[in-house]
Amino acid sequence: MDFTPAFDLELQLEGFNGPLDLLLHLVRKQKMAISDIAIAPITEQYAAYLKRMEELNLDIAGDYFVMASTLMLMKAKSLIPREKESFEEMREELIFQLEEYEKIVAKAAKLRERHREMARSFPRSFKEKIKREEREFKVGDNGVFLLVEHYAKVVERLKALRPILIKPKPYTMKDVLALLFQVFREKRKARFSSLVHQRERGFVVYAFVSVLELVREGSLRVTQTDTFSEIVLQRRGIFNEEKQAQLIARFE
Amino acid sequence: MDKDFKATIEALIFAADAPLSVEKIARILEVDSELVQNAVDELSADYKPRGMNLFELAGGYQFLTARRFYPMVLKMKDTDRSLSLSQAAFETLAIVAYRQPLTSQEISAMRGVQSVSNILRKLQELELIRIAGRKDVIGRPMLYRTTPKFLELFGLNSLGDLPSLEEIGVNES
Amino acid sequence: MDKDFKATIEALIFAADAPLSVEKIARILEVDSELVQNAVDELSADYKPRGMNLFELAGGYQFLTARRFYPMVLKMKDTDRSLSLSQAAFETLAIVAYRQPLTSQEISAMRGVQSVSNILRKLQELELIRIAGRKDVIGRPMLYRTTPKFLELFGLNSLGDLPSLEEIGVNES
Repeated sequence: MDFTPAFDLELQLEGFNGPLDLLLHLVRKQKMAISDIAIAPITEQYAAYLKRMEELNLDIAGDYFVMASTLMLMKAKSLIPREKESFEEMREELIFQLEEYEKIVAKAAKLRERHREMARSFPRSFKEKIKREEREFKVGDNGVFLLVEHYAKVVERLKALRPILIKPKPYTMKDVLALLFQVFREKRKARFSSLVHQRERGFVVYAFVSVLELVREGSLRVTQTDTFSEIVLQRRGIFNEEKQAQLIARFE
Repeated sequence: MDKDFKATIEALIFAADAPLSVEKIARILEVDSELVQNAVDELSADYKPRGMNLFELAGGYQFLTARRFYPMVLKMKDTDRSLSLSQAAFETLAIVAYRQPLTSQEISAMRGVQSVSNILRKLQELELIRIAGRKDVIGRPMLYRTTPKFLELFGLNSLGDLPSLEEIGVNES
Repeated sequence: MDKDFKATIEALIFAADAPLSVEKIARILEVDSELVQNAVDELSADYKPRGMNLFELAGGYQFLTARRFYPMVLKMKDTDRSLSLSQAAFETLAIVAYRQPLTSQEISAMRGVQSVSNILRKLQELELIRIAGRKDVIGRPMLYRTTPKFLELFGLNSLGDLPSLEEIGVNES
């Protein structure tokens, strides 16, 4: 059989369960003992596999790239004499990780085999009803998990139901001033309450600030006969486009 | 009669979800119905003195616990205490656990239902939740909390031990 | 041995939803455990040639169909009890089984991946693992353990029955 890397890879694609699995595969292909792992060639082969996976448009998990960068860092350290100790440490760590992983794979295979064997026997599947109703509540082994799962479901459902709020565009000082200018281009007198009739609080505040500004620079005169009584606004100056632009510039 | 033949039939009846007919057994084993019927009759007699009996029900055969041992089985099931909560009750309990203290209206709103009062009563009877004061809003509705028994049953030391949504990979917002 | 005593135990094991321990039977019948153990051993031998066998699982006894009748029972049921788990899930389960209790970070590190939360969730849904408290370190991460159902589905009586590495053929260094 032809074992060019690409062909080999395509055979293996479904099989890799993570970076350690791929690494272990490469070590075995070299017929090396894990403890003899040569970092430089393994790094290159590993990178070649990742590249090939990308070429095949496989969705490669970030985990593979993390390992690739670790390997590259190790390779770099191996070339720098004063990093020798650090390199050896990393290499030992990787060897330990691979050896442990190899054991896990063996254990997983054994468990799977046992399960397959066990699955050949069937339990009694009919559930007989011999029970009294008033029984106490008991929580199964997975109680806490069920609790958080149920809560997660509620939260997810609420998220899905949450209306998308379209926030009303907030008023700008510019909008409010434009409105005041429009009113006083036509009228000499206006009641403050009519200007802000059915407007929300933000608008009222902006309008009041605008009025104060216009009073300050002599364009309006304000009269109020009593506390909380009607504020009457009277035009004194000019309300044209130029003036409006000038005032807006001041607020910006 | 071939012992293994009888044993195969025994296995089939035992594992079936519902009473198993002689014809169906005959089809599976690719033998004559009469042969199966004889084996079933023998099995039925074999099981007479035992803990389970072979019953003829709804046109088929099924193993059921022998009636005379019901009292003992009941005793066992009582010690099981394995009453499970309905989905709705579990969900309600989860909401109280994570959002306590809160009112029944708040729970209803989260579950998107009109009322949870029956479930709340049930959970109170099971001593999983309790009333823990009233909320300071109009109508002063009652507030619910989980009980120490809830913690004990779920093997938690404190409410802080409840797994967070992030821990199971769900985003809260 | 009293025939009815054996038949009662037979009925209890048959009627139970999960493997039933000798201790529990002894408690229900209010007799000595030893007596129950003897009866169970006899039952176990009695059932050897039959359609179902008595299996010792998760610290108890349970009737299951004898393995040799698998092809016939499968023909009737269409599907067996095999869990459809990925290799990654089997590896994760093996790590939990052999190293329990441990945190998800510890599992991730052993598998050389960033996260195993989806797999842990799946294993919990299948009731193969469970949350068993929190580790007393910063962040108090959750600890995972296998469940009795894991033992049951993997044909183990206790965690001590997990295959050893020598058995698997790997040298534990």
